[in-house]
Amino acid sequence: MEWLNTHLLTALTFLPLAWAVAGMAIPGRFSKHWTLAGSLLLFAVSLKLYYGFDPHGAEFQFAESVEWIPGLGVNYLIGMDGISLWLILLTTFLMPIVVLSSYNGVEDREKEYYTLLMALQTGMIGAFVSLDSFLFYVFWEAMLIPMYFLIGIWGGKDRIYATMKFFIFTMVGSLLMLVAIFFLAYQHKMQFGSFSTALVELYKVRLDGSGFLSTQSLLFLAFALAFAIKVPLFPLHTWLPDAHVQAPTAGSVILAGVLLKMGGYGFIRFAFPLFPQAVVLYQPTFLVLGSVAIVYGAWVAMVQPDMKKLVAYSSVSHMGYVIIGLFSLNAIGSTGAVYQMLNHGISTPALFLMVGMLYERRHTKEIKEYGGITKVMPLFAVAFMIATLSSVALPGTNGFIGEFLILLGAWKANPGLTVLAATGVIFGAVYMLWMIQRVMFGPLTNEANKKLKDLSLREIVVLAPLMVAIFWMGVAPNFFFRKMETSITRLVDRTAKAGAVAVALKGER
Amino acid sequence: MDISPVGFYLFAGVAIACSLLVVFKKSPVSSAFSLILVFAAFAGIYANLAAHLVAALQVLVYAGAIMVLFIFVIMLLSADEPSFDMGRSHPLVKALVGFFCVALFVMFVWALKKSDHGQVLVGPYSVAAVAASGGNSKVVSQLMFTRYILPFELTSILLLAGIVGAIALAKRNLGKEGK
Amino acid sequence: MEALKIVDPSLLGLTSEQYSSLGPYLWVVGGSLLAMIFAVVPFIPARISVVCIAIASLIGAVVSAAHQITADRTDLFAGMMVSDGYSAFFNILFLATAALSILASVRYLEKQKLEYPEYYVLMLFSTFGMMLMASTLDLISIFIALEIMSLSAYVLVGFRRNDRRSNEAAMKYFILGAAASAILLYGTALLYGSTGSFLITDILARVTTKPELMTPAYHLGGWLVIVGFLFKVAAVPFHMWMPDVYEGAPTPITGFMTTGIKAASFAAFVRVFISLGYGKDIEAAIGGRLHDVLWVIALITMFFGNVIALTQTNLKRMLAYSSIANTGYLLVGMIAAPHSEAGYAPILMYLATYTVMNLGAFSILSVLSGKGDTNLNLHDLSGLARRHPWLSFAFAVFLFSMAGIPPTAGFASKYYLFYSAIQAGEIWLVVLAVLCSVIGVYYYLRVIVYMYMRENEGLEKFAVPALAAFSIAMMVAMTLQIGILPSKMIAVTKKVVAKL
Amino acid sequence: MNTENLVAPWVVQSFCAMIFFIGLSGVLVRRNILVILMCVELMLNAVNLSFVAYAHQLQDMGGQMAVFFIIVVAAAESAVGLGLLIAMFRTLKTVDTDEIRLLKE
Amino acid sequence: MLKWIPLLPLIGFTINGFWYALIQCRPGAKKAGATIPGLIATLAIFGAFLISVKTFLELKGMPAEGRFVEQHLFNWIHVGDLDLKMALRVDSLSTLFTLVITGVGTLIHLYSIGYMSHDATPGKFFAYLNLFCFAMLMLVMGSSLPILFLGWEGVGLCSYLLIGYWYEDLEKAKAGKKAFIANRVGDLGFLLGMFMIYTHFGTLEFTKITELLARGDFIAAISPAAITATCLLLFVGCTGKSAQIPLYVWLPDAMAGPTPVSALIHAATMVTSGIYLVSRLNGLFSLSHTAMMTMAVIGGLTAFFAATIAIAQNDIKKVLAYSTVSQLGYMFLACGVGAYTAGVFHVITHAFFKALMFLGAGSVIHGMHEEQDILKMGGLRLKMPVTFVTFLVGWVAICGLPPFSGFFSKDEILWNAFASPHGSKLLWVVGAVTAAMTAFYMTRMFYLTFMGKPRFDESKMGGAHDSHAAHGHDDHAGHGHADHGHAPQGVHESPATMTIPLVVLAILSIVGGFIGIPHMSWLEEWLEPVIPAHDPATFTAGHTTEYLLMGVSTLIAILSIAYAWKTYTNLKEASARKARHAKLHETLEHKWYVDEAYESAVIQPIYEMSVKLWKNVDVAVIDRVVLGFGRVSEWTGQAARTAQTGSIQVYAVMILIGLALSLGYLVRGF
Repeated sequence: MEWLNTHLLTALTFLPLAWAVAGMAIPGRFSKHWTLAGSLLLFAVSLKLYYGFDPHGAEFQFAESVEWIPGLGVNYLIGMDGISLWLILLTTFLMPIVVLSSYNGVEDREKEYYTLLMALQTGMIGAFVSLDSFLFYVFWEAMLIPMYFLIGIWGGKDRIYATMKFFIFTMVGSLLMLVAIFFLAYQHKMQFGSFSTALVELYKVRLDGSGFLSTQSLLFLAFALAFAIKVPLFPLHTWLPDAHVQAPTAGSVILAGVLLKMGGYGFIRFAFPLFPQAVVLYQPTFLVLGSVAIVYGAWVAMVQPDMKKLVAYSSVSHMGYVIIGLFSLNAIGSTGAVYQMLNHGISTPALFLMVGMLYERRHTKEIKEYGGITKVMPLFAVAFMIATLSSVALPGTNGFIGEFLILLGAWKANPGLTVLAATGVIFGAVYMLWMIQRVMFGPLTNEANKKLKDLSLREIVVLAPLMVAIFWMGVAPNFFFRKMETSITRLVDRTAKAGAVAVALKGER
Repeated sequence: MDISPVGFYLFAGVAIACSLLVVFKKSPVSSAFSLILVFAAFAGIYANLAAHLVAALQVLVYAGAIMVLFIFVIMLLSADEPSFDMGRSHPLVKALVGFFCVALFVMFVWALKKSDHGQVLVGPYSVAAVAASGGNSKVVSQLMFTRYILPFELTSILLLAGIVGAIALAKRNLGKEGK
Repeated sequence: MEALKIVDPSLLGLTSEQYSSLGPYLWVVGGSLLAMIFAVVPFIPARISVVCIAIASLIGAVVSAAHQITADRTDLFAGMMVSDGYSAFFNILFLATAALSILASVRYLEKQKLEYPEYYVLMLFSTFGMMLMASTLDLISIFIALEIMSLSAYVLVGFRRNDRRSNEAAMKYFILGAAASAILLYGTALLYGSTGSFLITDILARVTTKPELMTPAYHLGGWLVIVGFLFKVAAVPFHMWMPDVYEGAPTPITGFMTTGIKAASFAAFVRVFISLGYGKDIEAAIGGRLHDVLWVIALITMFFGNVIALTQTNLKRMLAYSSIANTGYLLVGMIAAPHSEAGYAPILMYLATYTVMNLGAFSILSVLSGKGDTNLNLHDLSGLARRHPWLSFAFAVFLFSMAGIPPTAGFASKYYLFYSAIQAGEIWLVVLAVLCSVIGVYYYLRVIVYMYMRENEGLEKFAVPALAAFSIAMMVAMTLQIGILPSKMIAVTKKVVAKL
Repeated sequence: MNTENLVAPWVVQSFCAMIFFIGLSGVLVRRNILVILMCVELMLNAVNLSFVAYAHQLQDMGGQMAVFFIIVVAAAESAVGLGLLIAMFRTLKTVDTDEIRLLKE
Repeated sequence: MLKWIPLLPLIGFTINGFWYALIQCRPGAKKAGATIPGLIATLAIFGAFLISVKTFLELKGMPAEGRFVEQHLFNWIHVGDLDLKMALRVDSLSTLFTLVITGVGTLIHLYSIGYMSHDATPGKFFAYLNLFCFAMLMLVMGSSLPILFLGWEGVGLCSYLLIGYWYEDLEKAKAGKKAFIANRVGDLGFLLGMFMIYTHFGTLEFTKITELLARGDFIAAISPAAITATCLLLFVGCTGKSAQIPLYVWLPDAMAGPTPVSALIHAATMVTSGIYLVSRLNGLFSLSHTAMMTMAVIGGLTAFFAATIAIAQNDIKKVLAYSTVSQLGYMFLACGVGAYTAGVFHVITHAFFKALMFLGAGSVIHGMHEEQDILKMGGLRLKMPVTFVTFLVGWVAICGLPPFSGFFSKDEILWNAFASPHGSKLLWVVGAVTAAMTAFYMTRMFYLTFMGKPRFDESKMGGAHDSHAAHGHDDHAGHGHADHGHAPQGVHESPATMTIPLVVLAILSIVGGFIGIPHMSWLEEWLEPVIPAHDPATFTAGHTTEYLLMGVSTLIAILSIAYAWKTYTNLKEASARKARHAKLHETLEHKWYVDEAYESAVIQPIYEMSVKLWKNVDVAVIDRVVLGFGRVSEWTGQAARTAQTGSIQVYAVMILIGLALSLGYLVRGF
């Protein structure tokens, strides 16, 4: 047990993988229970992380450092701060729900399915804890493989096109990031004599950030491309709807719940502190892209015939908020952005789970197939309504806190754009309520819908924690802010100050 | 550097003519015979350059052994019907080959001419010294078994491999075929 | 003129320590000779005895080669041959390749009705040729070693005598190989003419002391030698022969060729390239033009290798083009090596991991290929995962490794290579290389798609031979081990290259 | 010894280059594999001559040693080459390179 | 003690909510009656009422300037320099509103027990009703703008849920959606207004804002344009919530909800939140004259415009809806001219008589078995005496006849419109004309419903009426009380639980006016700390004109009542006149085609735009570019692949060319 205290993060990262490998020996029928137990155990362990983390302590806590590849100056350096704490908790919180939700959703090759889910978890947690950019890249890529198989094998009709597109899209971005990491390590050698890809070391590297195409800006763009694809930011988002529509329920829940946060996390952990001047230089561009993403995502979501695609485009819109929050470069905006990432990680999975439940009953995701199912599934309707309210950012739910802070932060940065972004509030209501009206309300016309059963106990247990989280995060956000605020402000202020100073210098030069 | 010009230009002329014949003659047999003439011309030049052992080897091994093998194979495969197949090759291929071979040749000649700058390096084995220490063959054989022992041993392995390979390919029935 | 004192007594005998350093070569040659003898012994079935002798000799050679890595450098045969870390590293690589190829081909030959002992003898000869290429320092000896390797390879490619495709492949390989060897030889002649010696160490010494030796003829000779090697490793303008030969040859031989012969050619290429004197400042070599030409060749090799592979449905041809693409990445390493701190170590590491990956893939293909080695197409693989989960898992690991996805060796070595290339300032080349490798990711993953995500109307069920399964499992373990803990391999390659 | 009418070394080398390129063009143009093999021999001979000429110019025996080994290699090569040719002839009944186009694209 | 006022309805909501969700809607559950959930809900709101009365009395005892009670609940959001506390604050203004909300709310809850007795899921209805009260109380008792916003959107949600309560009828669901989205458009303005305040004032707490407003130097620092922009943005929020000109379209459709909902939400409480906001920040608004002027003009216009439509409506609830829009217009007119007290006064009186009339209409509809078209009613004074009398009081109050509350509040507004420094004569004229029209259409409705001969056939109605086809207007097919089909009993007076609230509200409508009699109004003196009273010196006219105007407005009311009474005595003559100017009547009936205009001007283009965006940008441009790379590499692959012809010649030539080109390039470097 003593080892567990000192190496908590390593245990947290590799426990799921070990658990999955151990699960190999179990016959297929029991693997789902085994995986559920594993994910619950992991959640318990991650709670230990919450209590151990002291927001006012060192910048990175539970840090561990082991030499991995001395030749390249890469070492196994992991640690966590306020931001990664909550993202890890989100991952371990969602996983049991995902496993429980795919209990009777998956029939063939169950063992591989659950092994891949646990491997995916290792990849995700690893990415959130790694403080060495090379290690981050390794987990970032390793995460793709399980998701690739999850979508590819258990996906919908043309799953192969979707999964290939998903893989190649992310791969292109991340490879350029890797080149940028190497260049940074090389600069570190030039300036400090030794190779190192550790994040804290790379902070010290001074790069010429004068123009739009200066080295620092190019490096920033390489990082930003990788994270923008992952967010997904407006022009690079077309992989998301395909991936979501074809992915199995569990796949799209994890994809929406955690994988999209990787982009945002990447920005605030890597891109901001490493390239402050470039961030300040490119702030207006990303604010514009974020606002456009919000409106564009909402408008296109409105006209989607397929429920999953609608929710997918709503993710594009929500993550647009995260981008403007991050790029407002002030404490309120960034904290709102990180909080919005958590909200999105609660409300969108809830929506996907419910669409999945409908799919399990009627094997179709087309909106026109449904209508007036509140009569036969009232409890489902209540749950769906709560998830919609959270996604529409009604005060009292978690969505409002995130969006309110983001818009407030963005208003300080650029009032004009914030008006455009704020219209997202309206369009968000339009597409969600229109979908609810066509699916939930209205007369019960379709014969098949008459026989639909309401939520089973298992399904209630799946949705309950999410519903509670929606209200808890809406009413008592301070519980969450307390732990993450110091980390965010530390990162964002450093970026804003360094960036502003440089820009000012350039200005008067 | 005393190559008697007369001897050299004579043999060179013969060699060039015959090698052109090798390429442009219709039937392979005539190509083979013109090749033997080329080898003979080369042997002459070698002798002119005081490399007597090599000249002898040229005649014995090249002209004697390898060309005999060629003619034997030509007869074996009765591949001698006068199919002047060069005609059938694609005109573009011929044009390209012609152009690029000439271009490369010009480049080579330019480079060789440019780098012909007299005696920068001179080794000990001048013609006179070689004659003094017992003639070309003696010197070559002594060197063969002292300094160049490694290539010598390797060629033995090479020939062994060649033999095994040739048998494996050409022997009519290699053990029980498909047992 | 008094008689020249030619006979130098020190050259005649071999000290005991020189003998031990010749250990690996003697094992292999002894093994091949013994194999030939046992091939004709009447009572013992040649099939078993020859294989056992071959494997035994390879293992003996590996053991003795392992000592060499740590032993310091010993010169043999008047400097013509050297036994240092570099040659020991490559010897182990070639011996491992030969051993694993033999393991893969035992059951294969039985299936294809080709059980002639000559197969293993020629394999040993070819390995011997490779080992020499890595350790000789004299241009003529390199040429002879090259010929030993190639002759055996020509015969092995044409080993299925009554199959038109195999003959055609062998003939194509022979003719173009012969022409390329002639070009290499002519380059050697020009180098000899300019510097007066065959020993690459002497050439380097003389060229560095008297730079005016670098006459146009010298550069011409140097470039012809480089072209000779570029042909052997199938860089793009000189690559045309490779896909046809790979498709025609028996699958284990293709595996043997794509790993062994490419590694041997690169081993010799590196030694010669250093000795040509261009290494010091590659940008300024031949008026700065050599760097540009190599840059362009590396780029088109990567690009066309990946792009054509995209269109292939025949697995062997696809892997051939992927091998061309990998040559492209290695050429990037070659360009970057002179100026990067890690030097040629990344190339060695890349060759090692490349060998493991490809050998594994080809062993699986030999297991998969049916009677008469019908050309193996993508849709033959569909649904393989359902019937052979472990085999398809192994194949998936190799494919992910070739695509350069993190937890595998392919990733570690490819990005160690790009890492050192960036240090050498070749940033834009690395960016282009990375984009080409994305194309690569597509067609590697397409195979996985067929295996895992398509319904299974592919090959019918077949037994996976034990020997092949063992070798594949070992290679999978190596791929993952190097992928996860590459530091040991990097350290070895760095130590080996330091004394180059 | 009148030096001026001696043969300049680059002339000899150019002669070798010419023979070499004639051999090379022969390999490229001719379709009969036998003739191709002969042309390869021709190329190797050109290289031999270049070696001997340089040996003579440098007063060094290395060149001649090299020629000796090259002749051996040429012999082994043609042995294997003709072996391949026979094996091919047995199945394809032709020596024309145009017939062997089975493996393409 | 303060926190119990909103907390009680919340508890009511949770009890009813969970009871409904977990028990009633399980598949096999038996149908729950309306009384138990009704009682729980009513008790909850009644408790809140008692506490707010206690608070009111407590405040009365306090000195004028310290007249507020605060209670800090917990720290809501603490990020960077933003520190929001979840705190309740009741001062003289908000206590009035709490009293109105809880008071009228209790009456309406009581009324709903009867009204919803035949409904299938009463638990859900009462849960939503309580949730609404909680949100409304939070709105008025919040100590800072975000908490107000919390209540603001909360009531928006409840109105959405309650309007679409009978969700099986698609029209009703659509009306709910329309309401929510219209509110959301307004909320956007409100949100941006809040940001402006935060950036300029650095805080969102009301107390701090009023302090800063008092400091002259601080105000001078902020540019007037910024202040006007903030006020206008906040006003956009109000138009959304209180249904003013651009965003009023949702209120008439909101009549799709059950009548008590219309009464509580769309008459008494929610729609008045706009006025509460404006009067709470009256300091800010009075700083910018242009904002005040726009508010006044829009208020006036809405009043006049809604009145014209009300005249042509035949559905009893639609008439009342448009009259509410018109009265709200009046209130904003009052605030626009600086008479916030008058606005609040009118809110209170309006709450009484409009709730009364809605409940009256509800009992008429209930009695007439879901019949809502006044043309098919008539002569109900005999059948439903109590409803008749109480409705009479409401009618008289709204027309503004002297002793009733409507007269005092409306007159106060007209007087201020006429005489206040911000007001103008034109505004008074508009107000007066609208008053005339109000009297006309109210009399028309009253007469057609209660007076004259009954125009319906009693026998057809009764038990079987739930199966009659959905004719014309929306009906309540949803809440079938099929199980206990009773014998066809004709039009009947509503049960006691429904009539008692009517009587109470009638009394309040009569008495309500006396709290704000001009020149000695208790209300003005009570709201002094929150809304500084006008010093009469700035008025443009003296007392005499005030009384004169009072007389004029009463006269107008009487004349238009008489005129309406005369026209509608004989229906044939009324329909003849209607035929004469049919086209005008027809447009009025179709609400000036505003809905159709919105549909074609805003909703349709956005829909087509998004289809185009999706099809062209997403599918055509981005995807094609992305797949383009794939296709280009595929194409080059094919091209390069065909170069592999298989013949040795070509391969050898390629080597030659490679060699030649490279040497050609290198030679120059030798």
